[in-house]
Amino acid sequence: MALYEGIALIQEKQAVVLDLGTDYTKFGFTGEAAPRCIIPSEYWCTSERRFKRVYDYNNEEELYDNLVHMLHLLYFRHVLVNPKERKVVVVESLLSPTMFRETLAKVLFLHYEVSGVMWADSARLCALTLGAPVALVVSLGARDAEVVAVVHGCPVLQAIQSQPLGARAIHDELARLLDRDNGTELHLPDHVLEDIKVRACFVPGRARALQLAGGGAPAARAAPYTRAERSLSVSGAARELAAEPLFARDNEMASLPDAVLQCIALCPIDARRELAENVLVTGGTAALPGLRARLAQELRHLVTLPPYRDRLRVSKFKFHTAPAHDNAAAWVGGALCGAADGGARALARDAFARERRLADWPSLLHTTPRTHPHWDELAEAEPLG
Amino acid sequence: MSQNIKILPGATVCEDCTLEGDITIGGGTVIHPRVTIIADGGPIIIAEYCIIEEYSTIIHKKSDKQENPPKPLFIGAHNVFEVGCRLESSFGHIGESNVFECRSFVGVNVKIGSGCVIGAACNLTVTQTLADNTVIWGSEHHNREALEKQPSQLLQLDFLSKVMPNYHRLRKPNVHKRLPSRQSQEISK
Amino acid sequence: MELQDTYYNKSEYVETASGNKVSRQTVLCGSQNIVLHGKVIVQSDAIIRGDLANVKTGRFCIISKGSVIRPPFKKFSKGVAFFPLQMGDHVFVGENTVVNAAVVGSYVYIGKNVVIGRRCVLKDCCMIEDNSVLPAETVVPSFARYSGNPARLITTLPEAMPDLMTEFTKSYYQHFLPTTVN
Amino acid sequence: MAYLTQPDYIKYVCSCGQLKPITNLYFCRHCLKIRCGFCICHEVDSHYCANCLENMPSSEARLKKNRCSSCFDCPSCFHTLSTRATIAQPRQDPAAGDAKIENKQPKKMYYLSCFNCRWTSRDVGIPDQPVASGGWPERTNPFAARVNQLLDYYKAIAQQEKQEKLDRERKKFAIRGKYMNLTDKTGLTGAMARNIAGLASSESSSSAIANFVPSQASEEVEELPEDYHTQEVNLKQITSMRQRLRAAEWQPRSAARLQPAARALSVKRSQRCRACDHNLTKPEYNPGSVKFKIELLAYYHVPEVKIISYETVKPGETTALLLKLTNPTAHEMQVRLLQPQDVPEVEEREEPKSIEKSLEKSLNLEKDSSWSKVLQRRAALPTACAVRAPDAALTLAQRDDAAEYDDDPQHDTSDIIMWRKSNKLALRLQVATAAGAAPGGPARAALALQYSYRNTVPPAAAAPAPRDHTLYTTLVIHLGTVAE
Repeated sequence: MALYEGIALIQEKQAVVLDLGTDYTKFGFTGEAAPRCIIPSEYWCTSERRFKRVYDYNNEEELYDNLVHMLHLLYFRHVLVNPKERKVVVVESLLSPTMFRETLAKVLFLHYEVSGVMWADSARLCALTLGAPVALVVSLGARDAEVVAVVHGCPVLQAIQSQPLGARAIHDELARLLDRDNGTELHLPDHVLEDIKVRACFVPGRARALQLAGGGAPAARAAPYTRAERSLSVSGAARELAAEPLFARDNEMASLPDAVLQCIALCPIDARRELAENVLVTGGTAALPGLRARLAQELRHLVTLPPYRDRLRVSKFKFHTAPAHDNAAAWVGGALCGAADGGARALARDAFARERRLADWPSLLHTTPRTHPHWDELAEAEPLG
Repeated sequence: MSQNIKILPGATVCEDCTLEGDITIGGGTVIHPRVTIIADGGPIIIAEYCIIEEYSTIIHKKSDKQENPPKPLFIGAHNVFEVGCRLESSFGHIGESNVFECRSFVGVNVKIGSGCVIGAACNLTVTQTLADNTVIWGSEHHNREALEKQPSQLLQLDFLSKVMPNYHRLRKPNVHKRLPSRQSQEISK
Repeated sequence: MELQDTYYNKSEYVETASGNKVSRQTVLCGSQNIVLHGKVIVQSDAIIRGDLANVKTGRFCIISKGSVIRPPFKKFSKGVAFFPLQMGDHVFVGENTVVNAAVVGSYVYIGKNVVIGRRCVLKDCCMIEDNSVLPAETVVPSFARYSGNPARLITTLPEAMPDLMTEFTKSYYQHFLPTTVN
Repeated sequence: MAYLTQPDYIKYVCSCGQLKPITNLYFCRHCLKIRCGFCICHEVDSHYCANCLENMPSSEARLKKNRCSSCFDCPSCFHTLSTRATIAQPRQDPAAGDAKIENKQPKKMYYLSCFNCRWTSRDVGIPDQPVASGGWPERTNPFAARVNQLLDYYKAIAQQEKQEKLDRERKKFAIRGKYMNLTDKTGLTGAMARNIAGLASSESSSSAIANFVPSQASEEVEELPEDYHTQEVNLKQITSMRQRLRAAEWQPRSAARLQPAARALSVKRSQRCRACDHNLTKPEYNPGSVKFKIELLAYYHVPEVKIISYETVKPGETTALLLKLTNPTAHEMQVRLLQPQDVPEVEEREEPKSIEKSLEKSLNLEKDSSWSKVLQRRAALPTACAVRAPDAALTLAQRDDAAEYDDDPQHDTSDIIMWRKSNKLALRLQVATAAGAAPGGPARAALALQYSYRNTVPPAAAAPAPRDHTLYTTLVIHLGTVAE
């Protein structure tokens, strides 16, 4: 039996793993240790004669077109395989909008005729790269920071935290600081801000951040930065403080460490200590030098303050290192997941053609147990097709 | 304007060029046709073994705070000015072994060291100083530091100075003693 | 949109027996080394450096104003050699463009203000957009549309590119007319 | 060519509802419909390297991860690297002292160099190679070992789980959780979760499971050095995002760790009509060739319409429009201008299906109609401007390559035909613009064409299909903006 299975696995075309991020798309084959390509989520739009971002859409039709073009680019320019009759593992956020998922499903199944799609949430995939039973996944994306507790392969849905504390928040702050320090409105485009962030910025430790806030610390070294249209100086403050919005606390307790602690607080009481001792910080923004260390310091400090001091009683925080680069951890999880069961769990095309609906956790249709009396009532009310 | 063009022996200067003002062209330098060199704000001294290709323009612009006597624009040895490049630098000194690639532009406020490469179609207008061995390329003006100076074009110069006289009318060298080229070496050191 | 007529001063242009129309305001160095294969237009202030090495163009090529066609050199351990520059049929070279390529295939469109670096190879049916820069030794494959500095593949060209270029260069030639007055 | 340098003045309506210039459209001779890149199926035909133009068999390409074995890209600016030769002086190494007697022959050594940004393989300390073709050091993914461990582990679990399931079925003992939970939906099942949890796993026979060590969390987090903020920053030494992502497996932060990257291959694509599965284009195998084995382009089959000139459109007025029609086929063509609403619905004329066809369709149910319903869109046709189409059949001669040398166009006496030249025809038309057209908005007019088309596909032996067809196409003409 096992041998037979093996042959079947070989004959099955190697599936692809798609992680369509807001800024960057990761794409490659299952079973490999790194994506084949990490490219900006944009394509050359011939009619508008510019690069168009996949996430710039006003309606479903536009999104459909964006996705078709983006996938064309990925399949035919980067991984060079036929999409037809090949399975796909889609890495998505648990909070991915339904319209986006459904449109992506349509594009994959109907436009590219893939044979199956396996929908997997990024938090659990990140946990998969660790092999640890419990993990608190802090993923810092382009737009949002999401904190999801994964306990024994199951995300704790009621504890999910999401705050707009991703790369965008840093870019905005960086732009503000640069404008301030150069004395003009620079209107730097996004890719320039990203470049400055990536090459010059870092996150100072908590002690230094406090000193800086108190005004009693010498500024960091400035870095000259010359571009085609202007030359500007990236001041020490801009280098150090760009990521501060992630840690800025206010009454709403919406900072990144707060989100982490609140997530733990909302989890079952017996899992809390485990979670605090199994933190995984991933996402492209996590690669900012010093960010992890700062988060650790902030967590250790905050947990000693109310309200967390009384509610959590967590003393230790331990951190994992994923066997992948920060921006590709979820993708590697997808590659593992897709390779492990050979795509047996994927949603097949004929199933989708029949149902025309994706399973989703907020949908009662998919979370109501089959034996629940509602089903009978529903069947009586209107027979489902 | 005083026309005072000094061409040293060994230089190959095509006749189909616009040379205006006080210009000195060092030995071994090759100037292709349709080159424009205008010494408006002071003399231009081009050291030896430079290549100046078609449609390149070197202008020493008059500036408001003109010194008296006007400071010369000195262009070091082994510089290559490729087709259609423009140089307006007024810093008085360009190092040696630089490459100004096709259609590049170096504005008045740019100071250039030695061994630099100004990439094709790069417009350097922003005030800046290029350290030695800086390479600039692309519309975004990416830059990096090269490991070593750009290799010299002596072999190409050799070929050009042999071939060009067969096809072009040339301006005759009119200075027969070597100009103090030691000065160039001192500055570049 | 149909191409509009382009008029030229009759006294400025020389028309050869094979239909080449060459402006008198050009610099054709080493003209014995330049072969224009017929119905080629060379507009004013273009420079073709036949003195460095042979330059050959195919039929229906258009060399626009101010462009420089220049055979590339390569350094060897024993010296420098300039390579002949070959251009196929139905090639358009835009204004103020510098072509240092080794080979330009047929049905190639090169926009204006473009720099084609030394020893580039442009295969048949490709397009370099305006203001692009191809670094030295780039190979541009067929049906590729390059743009930017440094130029990158941005998209592909329609399969009918040979016909489109043929039509374009032919109608350009047909619409390139001497001014009727004088 | 004007198609590539100008905006698209004339767009045709594809059978899927998209508006595209004629150069981007295909014509399926079997369905007799216009198709576009959006509604056809693309397939990878052959792999080749766009730099050295060598073909690579797809099996080899898969093995080499779609990378060329001889070409490298610059890790700094992504331009192709060139191999350069130098003569290495046999160095007298004083430290080596009495080392072996080297042959004093100068040796040719090779290194890689970028002509764009002047990066060389020496910049990052890669030693020169004695052979031109490579031997460049290959790096492995630093995470590969761990990822493989994880892979073995999860595969073993999946295997075990399958075995358990079989066992369970054999025992006719269906334990199905009361609640279908998330783990069921997307991958991890109970058994897997149990294993991860370290709960009593049913006799783990596999060594991969037994020997697996989960990732260990640590309290230590790598901190920046205390004096990080006072350290000198040289942005030239830090890689940009694009440079990092180009080497997705390594993502170096320091420019000193950039390595030449093997060049990614390109593919030639063939395209296929989705409705009938016939090829629309199929390129030749040779990477340098620009020829096609199959090339069913709309440009070769559908009458081409071009604007010669037009008057600026004004609200409530009638303006002139000069169009040129070209017959690209080798047969005479009858063309009639229509209003778009006069085009008969094509869908209604569903041809009677052959038994095999319908059988085939019933076999793969999900294939035939599902996609088209999603892709099918109605093109929004403009109504503000209308082309006054005279009701006259126009005859377009067939394409004749020899005729192009007849230079003088024949001037027709007809009031709408301006001139006629071989397979081309210039028309003088009127555009009526509604009084309510918003000034400053785009002036667009729709026009439909009815044309006769002779199908040259050898008909199937069984059913002698009619060779002459009457086809319709709709196009949208862009006439700048509406004037004040």
